[in-house]
Amino acid sequence: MKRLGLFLFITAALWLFWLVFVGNLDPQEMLVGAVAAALVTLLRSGQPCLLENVNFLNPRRVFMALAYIPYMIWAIIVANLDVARRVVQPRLDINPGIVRIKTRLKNPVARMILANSITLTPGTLTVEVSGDDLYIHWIDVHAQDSEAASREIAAGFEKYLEVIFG
Amino acid sequence: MVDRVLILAMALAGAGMLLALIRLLRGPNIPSRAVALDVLTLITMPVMVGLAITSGRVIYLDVALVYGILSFLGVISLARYFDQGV
Amino acid sequence: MIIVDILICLVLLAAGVGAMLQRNLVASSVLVGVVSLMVSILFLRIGAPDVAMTEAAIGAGLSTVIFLIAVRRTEEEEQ
Amino acid sequence: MAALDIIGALLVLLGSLFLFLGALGILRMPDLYNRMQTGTKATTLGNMLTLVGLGLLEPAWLPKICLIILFVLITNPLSSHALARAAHRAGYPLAAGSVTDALREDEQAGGIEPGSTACQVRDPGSDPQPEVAE
Repeated sequence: MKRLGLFLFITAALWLFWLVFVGNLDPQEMLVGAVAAALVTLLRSGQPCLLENVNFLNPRRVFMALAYIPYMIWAIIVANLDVARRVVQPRLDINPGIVRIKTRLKNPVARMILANSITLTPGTLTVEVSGDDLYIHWIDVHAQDSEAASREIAAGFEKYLEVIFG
Repeated sequence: MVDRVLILAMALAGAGMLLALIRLLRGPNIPSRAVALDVLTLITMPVMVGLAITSGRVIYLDVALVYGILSFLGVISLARYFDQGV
Repeated sequence: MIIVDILICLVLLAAGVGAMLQRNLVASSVLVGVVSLMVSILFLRIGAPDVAMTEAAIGAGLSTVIFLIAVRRTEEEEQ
Repeated sequence: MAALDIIGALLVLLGSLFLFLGALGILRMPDLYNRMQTGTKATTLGNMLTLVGLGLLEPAWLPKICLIILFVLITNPLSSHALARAAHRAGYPLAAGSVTDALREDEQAGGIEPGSTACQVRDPGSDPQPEVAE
């Protein structure tokens, strides 16, 4: 049952991609796209899938996953304005350094999304991942302590990702 | 009116390209040049889409799409060049 | 529109001259990638989207990788 | 329709301003990692704003433009993280005014595995200038 759900999810995602690429809603194109998407999903169904042990049917998780997108966009905009302010100032107001933060997330997909979110918000950049530790290059270090830095950089994202990936 | 704004925006992006190229020519080490290449590709995509809008042909969008898929290949291969050889 | 063309041609010329004068081979191959990127924009400007697509895929994506592999192999050979 | 056009044009202008600022940032910043911060991330927002604005000018093309934005959002952190990791492993130092480098300290303390030894950069900090063999 679970495998069938995963199969349908991946097929639907691939089919959606096909439709956007093709750009029209001709029934012939839609049929060919559905067949191609199902074939691709079947061909790779033997291999392990990253999404395998994630349950998306819980409505609370779906809600949090949808709420994560505007939160992410807001974080990107705020951080960008901050970095743009630093760039245009006549004297460079930067205070860079690499700090270590700890993450509570266990799921590998959740960790990947956390690292990519940290990289995508300007001002912080994931340099290395090792075990539970993430090494972050921070353009304005105001907390060298690992705990405080974790709270400041990662806590906002972790609050969402913990619920989404349980 | 909208056309003029588009041209102004594209000229601004082109000036950004010139600045990134200065870093690419001067850049003291190769990772800096790779960052400049990344910035150049990121600036190029909106310029391509802007050209598609001003000319009004939807096929121009596919060029930007293909470029968006393939653009990170160059930067990734530069990173692998440092890490363990291509 | 002519401003955009002039800016793109300036970037193209500077990148091409830089690729010739540059001593470092890796930096030079990156500059060649920039040249083919600008050429693909110019192809779009003169109305040849298919050529532009090929140029963007091959020139900016693939040829940088092949140049880097070649540089790496020659370095190994020299050492 | 006119309102949509005006909003789109404003977004395009704002986005191209961010693109310009990102390029200015990589020119001004002192070291590689800071350049990565301002360069690739500020241009990501510029890219998104410009593409959304262009999509508002031509609403029929919005799905394809959203696809381009999705690709940029997926590939950009990947490539900049790979570049930062490789550069740090190859031994490129942080700028002089940096506060702390926890990763370098932990590497030297033996806490995590040191950088790969397959690639020795001859002179970190500036390009190795090869002798010309004519």
